[in-house]
Amino acid sequence: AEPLKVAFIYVGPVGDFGFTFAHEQGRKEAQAHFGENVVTTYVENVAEGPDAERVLKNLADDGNKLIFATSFGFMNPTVKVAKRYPDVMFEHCTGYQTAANIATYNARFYEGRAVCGTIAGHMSKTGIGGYVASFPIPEVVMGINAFTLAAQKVNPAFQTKVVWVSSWYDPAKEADAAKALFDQGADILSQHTDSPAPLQAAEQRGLMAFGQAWDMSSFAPKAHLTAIENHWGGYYIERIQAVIDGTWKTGSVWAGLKEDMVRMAPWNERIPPEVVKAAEAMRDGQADGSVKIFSGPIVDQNGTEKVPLGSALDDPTLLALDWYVAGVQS
Amino acid sequence: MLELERRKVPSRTMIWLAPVLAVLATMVVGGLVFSALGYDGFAAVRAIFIDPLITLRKWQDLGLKAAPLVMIATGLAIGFRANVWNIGAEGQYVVGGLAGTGVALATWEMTGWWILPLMCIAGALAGMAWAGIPALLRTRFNVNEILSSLMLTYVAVQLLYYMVNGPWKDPDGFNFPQTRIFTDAQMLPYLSGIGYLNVPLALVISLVVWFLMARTMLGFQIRVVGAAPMAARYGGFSQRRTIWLALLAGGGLAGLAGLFEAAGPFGQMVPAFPTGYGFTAIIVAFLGRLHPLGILAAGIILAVTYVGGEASQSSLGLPSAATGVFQSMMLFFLLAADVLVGWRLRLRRRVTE
Amino acid sequence: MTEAMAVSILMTVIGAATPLLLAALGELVAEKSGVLNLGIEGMMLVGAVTGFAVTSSTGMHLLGLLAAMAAAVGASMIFGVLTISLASNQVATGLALTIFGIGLSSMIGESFVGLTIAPLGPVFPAALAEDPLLRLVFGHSILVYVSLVMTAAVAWFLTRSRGGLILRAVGENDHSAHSIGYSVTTVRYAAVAFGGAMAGLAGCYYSMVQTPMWADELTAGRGWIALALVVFSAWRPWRLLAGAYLFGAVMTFELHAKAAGLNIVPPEFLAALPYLATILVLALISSRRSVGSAAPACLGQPFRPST
Amino acid sequence: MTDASADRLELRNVTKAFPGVLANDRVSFRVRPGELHALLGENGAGKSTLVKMIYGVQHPDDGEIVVDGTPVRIASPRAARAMGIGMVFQHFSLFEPMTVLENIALGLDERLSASALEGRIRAVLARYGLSLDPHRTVSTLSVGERQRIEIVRALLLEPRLLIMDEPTSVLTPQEVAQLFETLRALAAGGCSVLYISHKLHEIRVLCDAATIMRGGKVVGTCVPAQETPRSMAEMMIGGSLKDVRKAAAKGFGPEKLVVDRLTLAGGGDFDVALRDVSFSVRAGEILGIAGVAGNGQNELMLALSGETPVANAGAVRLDGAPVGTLPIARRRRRGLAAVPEERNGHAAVPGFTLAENAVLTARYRKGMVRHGVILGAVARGYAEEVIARFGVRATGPQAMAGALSGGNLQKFIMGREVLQVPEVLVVSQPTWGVDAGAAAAIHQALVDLAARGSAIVVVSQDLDELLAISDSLAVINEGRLSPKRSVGEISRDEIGLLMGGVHGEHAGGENAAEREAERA
Ligand SMILES: Nc1ncnc2c1ncn2[C@@H]1O[C@H](COP(=O)(O)OP(=O)(O)OP(=O)(O)O)[C@@H](O)[C@H]1O
Ligand SMILES: Nc1ncnc2c1ncn2[C@@H]1O[C@H](COP(=O)(O)OP(=O)(O)OP(=O)(O)O)[C@@H](O)[C@H]1O
Ligand SMILES: [Mg+2]
Ligand SMILES: [Mg+2]
Repeated sequence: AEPLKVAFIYVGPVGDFGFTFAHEQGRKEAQAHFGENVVTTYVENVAEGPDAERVLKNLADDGNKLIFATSFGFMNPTVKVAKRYPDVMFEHCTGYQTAANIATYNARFYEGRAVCGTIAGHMSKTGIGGYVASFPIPEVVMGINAFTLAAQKVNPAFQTKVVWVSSWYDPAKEADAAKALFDQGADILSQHTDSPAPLQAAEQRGLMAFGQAWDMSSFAPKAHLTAIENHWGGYYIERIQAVIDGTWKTGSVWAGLKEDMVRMAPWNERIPPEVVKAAEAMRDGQADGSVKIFSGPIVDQNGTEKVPLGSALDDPTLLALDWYVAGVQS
Repeated sequence: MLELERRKVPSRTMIWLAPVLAVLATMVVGGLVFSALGYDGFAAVRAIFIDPLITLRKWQDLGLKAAPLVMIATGLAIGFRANVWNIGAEGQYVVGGLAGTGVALATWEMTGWWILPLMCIAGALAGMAWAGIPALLRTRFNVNEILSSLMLTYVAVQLLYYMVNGPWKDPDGFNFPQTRIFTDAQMLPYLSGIGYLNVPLALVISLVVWFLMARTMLGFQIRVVGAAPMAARYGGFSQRRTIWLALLAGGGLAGLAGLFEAAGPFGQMVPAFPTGYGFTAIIVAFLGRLHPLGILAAGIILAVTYVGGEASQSSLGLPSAATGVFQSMMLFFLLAADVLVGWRLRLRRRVTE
Repeated sequence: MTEAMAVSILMTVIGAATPLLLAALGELVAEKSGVLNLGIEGMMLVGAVTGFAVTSSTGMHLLGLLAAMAAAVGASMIFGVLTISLASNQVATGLALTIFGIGLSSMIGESFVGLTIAPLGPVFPAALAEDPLLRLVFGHSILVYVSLVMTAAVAWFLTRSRGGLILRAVGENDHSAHSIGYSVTTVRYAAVAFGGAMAGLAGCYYSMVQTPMWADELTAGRGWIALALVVFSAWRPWRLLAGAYLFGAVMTFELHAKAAGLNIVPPEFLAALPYLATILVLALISSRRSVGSAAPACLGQPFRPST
Repeated sequence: MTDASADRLELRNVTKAFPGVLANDRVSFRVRPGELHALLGENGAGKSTLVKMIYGVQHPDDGEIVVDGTPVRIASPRAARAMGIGMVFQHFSLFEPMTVLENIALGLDERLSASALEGRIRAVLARYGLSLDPHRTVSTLSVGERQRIEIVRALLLEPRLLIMDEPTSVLTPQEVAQLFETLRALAAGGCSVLYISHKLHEIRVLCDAATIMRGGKVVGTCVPAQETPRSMAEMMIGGSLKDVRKAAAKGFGPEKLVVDRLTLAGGGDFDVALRDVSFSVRAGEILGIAGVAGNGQNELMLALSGETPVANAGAVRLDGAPVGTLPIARRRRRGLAAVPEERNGHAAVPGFTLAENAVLTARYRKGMVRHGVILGAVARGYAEEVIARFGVRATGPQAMAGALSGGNLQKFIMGREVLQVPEVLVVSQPTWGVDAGAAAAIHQALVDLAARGSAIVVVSQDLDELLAISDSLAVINEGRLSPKRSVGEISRDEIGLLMGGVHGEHAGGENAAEREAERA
């Protein structure tokens, strides 16, 4: 039989070693899994907007039966194109609009952030964590909050200082932002931007940091404590198989540690065993559902109680999060 | 030895032939270079330069991509003709789109034929206002417009981020930084088989600007100021006014192009709105040798390379950077071939040695 | 604020300023000879990727720096042949060079993504730089010292040396320089090549010192700021130094203000601040003294001698 | 090595072609040591091209250059200087923002310290009785001073052959006299001088021998002292020269242009503005304004034409109406036309066709624009008319202005203004660098225009020109205009003194004092 054609469109270059890179690893994993039965292709550096719409349309025209659109900004183009190609299946990453032939998928990165927060709470001497952030979208806000909440469980006085660099990718600025955070007392760094530059800054200062989207330890062997890895390969294999089997259905997947869509990179040797234990407890607790990081009581920056004791934030609220927990300085 | 020799009068043939030579040279040299790099170079050339043109269903894509480029480049060329170097069209494009969005959000849930025209006016005026800052700085404070217009581009982008993250964030959008989707009354009409209305409009604008530049006092004034500023003053044309005119024309068209994109293909305002059209349009303007009709052709050529470049990624595994390399190579060759307009190659023997 | 913290902030400022200074010094010399090269960003990227690739392959930083300069000079020569020998429009050619540099560096760098090298560290032994204040003097990479020495060298060259006199003459009145026997073409090629070499070094600052890695568009638009600095400095090397450090300070201030939680203004405004500041300073400088007289008279003009 | 009896310079069949022009066609002649040798010829005859080859700026296609009896190849100006050849260019080769010292250093191949160089400069200045401040910036210097830089630059080389390409077109009679003394002193010391000028009476008093060129060829030689300017001019053009025909003086009409206490604050480095300039011109009158370049002529031209309107409307009146504040286009519509001295890039756009250049100034009076649209046919028609009536040598109205020779372009520009029959015409340097034939045609056109009742102001540094065509004369110096005098009443000497800043009752500022000191 004709091999099934599957396409991916990426917002960045496959060489960003961050978000797009992780998707590309997923694609390669799927390709290796299916071998000759499936042909996967990708288009990188696609601008969100009309360019994405055109690329999606052309990929559909070229006979691709399943198309993964891997950036939030591809949402509206995907919706438009999907209307015109009812027999092509679309998978949109990080969005919220579905249709008969559009499914959405996303990872609970915040679960990983909570693991990082646990480590930070233990390891930080100053009790100040730095956070190099891109844009205040719910995804990023969620991560900052999860990180802070987890750290505060260890060290209630823990503070997170955030620098917005207004870019997903500007290595020099990310590095300088990291240095500014260190200068203001942070000794451990988390980032929600795509380059390894903040890690390198931490390495040069002899401080600590967490990697983003992929194991970045090669850039900072000492500073890199762990990283939140985005592991898309399993999902891609599953969905491609569903198309082959004719069982593909729309839906919304928001998977995390449990489904192995989020993984923690190997622990750095410098993390003491008891901290590793705490981190693993946080990781495994979230995976089996016994730990929910967004459970009350949660107080926001202004002192207002947002989540009372005994309840937790539900997914719809999380996905539209726009406030910070107490202890975040943004 | 081979020498360049100035022609008494610029060659009319070469004016048309040089771009053709440049494109051909790009195909040949590009093919060779990419083959040497281990890609299938000539298949790449075919995919990038030829396939989009001979694939009927891709014509609409070309129009979509070419229309904003042509509009912006046409406006910029007016300025370049007057020696006014507005390289901040990207910023003017962004604020044009923003102003139109502002009108769209203010007229939310209203209907009426007047909404879209109002958005267009707002877009053009905003682009003009943004370009008016370099004009003011240049005429009042003697600030180089290359730098001021460029710096303002970064400012415009931050303004966009601020608006979509703050006041204009879609209340039903899960806090994602984007505005509401425009209603039908706020959208550019879609002509089936052609594309959004901006495609035919870009064509009309080219023709109008061509007429203005070639046949009217307005165009004459701009050309004189660019060619000989002293003669312009002597002819009774104010340089100051021309600088304003040139920047406003460029800004207005870029702003309008921005609005057309917002109210057309985008249908809303998003952080990814700045797509680099404002910078690519500079290349288009030069490739079209600052002539509105040439720009029309150049806009299509650039659109071809974009569309072809995307296709070659999935078909040949060429990296997206290849498109930029091909485009710049084409411009290099054009600039080199341009010499032949004013100069001729001739074999010259040295008698006294 | 502790002494250590102040020093650390100053180090960040120096780090932000150095590549700008390097690139802008090269552009200043090119402009003094009458050539406006808008391709700084492209040359920086070519330099950055070459420096990283060579260092990564050979492990020798010095070789990386030299290769980066050579590669950026090569890129600048494309510009040189077009604008100097073929008298093409300098604005268009410079922009094309930037686009070319972005594309080319991305292609060269493809196989180096994800790798890292040992950063090009301080030249002086760490023992010398233990004390914070001494660190401010002895704690930098070679490129910082190069940028300072080059500022002095360029200042000396332009005002005191015969070569500088000729260079300025060529930028001021190419036809006269030609008719009294100087080769405008040679001088301009040399100036453009110098601009390329300096841009190459500036690019290395990013790929080998600041963030020892390669990633697409690593310089993220810094070349344009270097260009603005040249005008800002009114073509004077020491003023350029001041401008670069001022600019580095503004950029660092932005980040510190955010890290300190200074959120009275939206972050987007702070991000736009360096650009607004540039415009403001340009306006002040340009209007006070007529930049018209400071700018080399032939800047941007093509020249063709008649033989 | 050098043969004492040999010619200092000999050219043998030197040939140089440019596309479409044979600029030098087998040119041969000799210059003896210590000889003041003139090179004469119409515009475009090939004089500049020839001397540029001798100085190594350009290279001959064929033929031989022999210096001191040895055939040489002069690869570059540096090589020429090494052979003792110095040159002062037709167009200054100076660098405005640099000092005199730096400018001179650039022209020397030796490396000297600044102080050593300054010493040498002062020595040369003293030896030839010239004055120049080595530390001034060129942009602050007058034209005469600028030229002195070039001369000093050449003299410092102790040249054995000095080439001067049209050096006197911008000097006062007194400065010319001083230059001649310098040149004679040089010649007495054995230096040969190759001297190019269109001012034939100067050649007569200065030069020992002359070579005459036409169309790139040598067409004759003569001993200038034995010729008249007219006879030399006729040899140059190869025909007989027409005199300017002036109609018998009839009375003038009413006052057309009145300038009333026009004062302009000085801007820029060289602080010569206009101070209380007043004069009037009547219908049919030609007023000549003499003066050394840089004494306010440019400002006066701009203020009269309206290129830079003045604050006081009444300072310039046209037919009684105040027009001082009106911009140039409005003044032109009222019948005031002007021609600036620089033709390329000021009076005309080199890259435009002649028809487009007609639109530049004639669009309203000749109805070339309707509703903002240019009527191409009308513009071409007018350009054709100008070409025909003024004998402009051009391929037609679609020819590029830049492709015309300087003289022909000047004729086109004058024709463009004259055929609009302006009420008042203000022209600056109408025949600068234009050869005798074209100059005569332009002079005739001005005289004829006046005869038809227009008032004309001619600003010129060429006294002969002013004396030939003007009815009355005034002299401008440091922004002040002397009272207007009838041409018959004023002597050359008087004019020369006024140009030098001696007003009788007032001794002028620093510059004038300086100039007087030099004369003493
Ligand atoms: N650089 C050039 N390239 C091509 N043609 C030229 C160039 N310079 C001059 N010409 C041509 O040579 C002819 C004479 O030009 P030029 O300006 O030297 O005139 P000229 O006879 O010396 O007159 P004038 O002394 O009045 O300026 C013109 O036909 C012009 O087209
Ligand atoms: N670089 C050039 N390219 C083409 N033609 C040239 C060039 N230089 C001079 N010519 C042409 O060669 C001829 C001789 O010019 P040249 O300048 O030597 O004349 P000239 O006798 O010095 O005239 P003038 O009295 O105007 O100074 C002219 O026709 C001129 O147009
Ligand atoms: Mg001439
Ligand atoms: Mg000449």
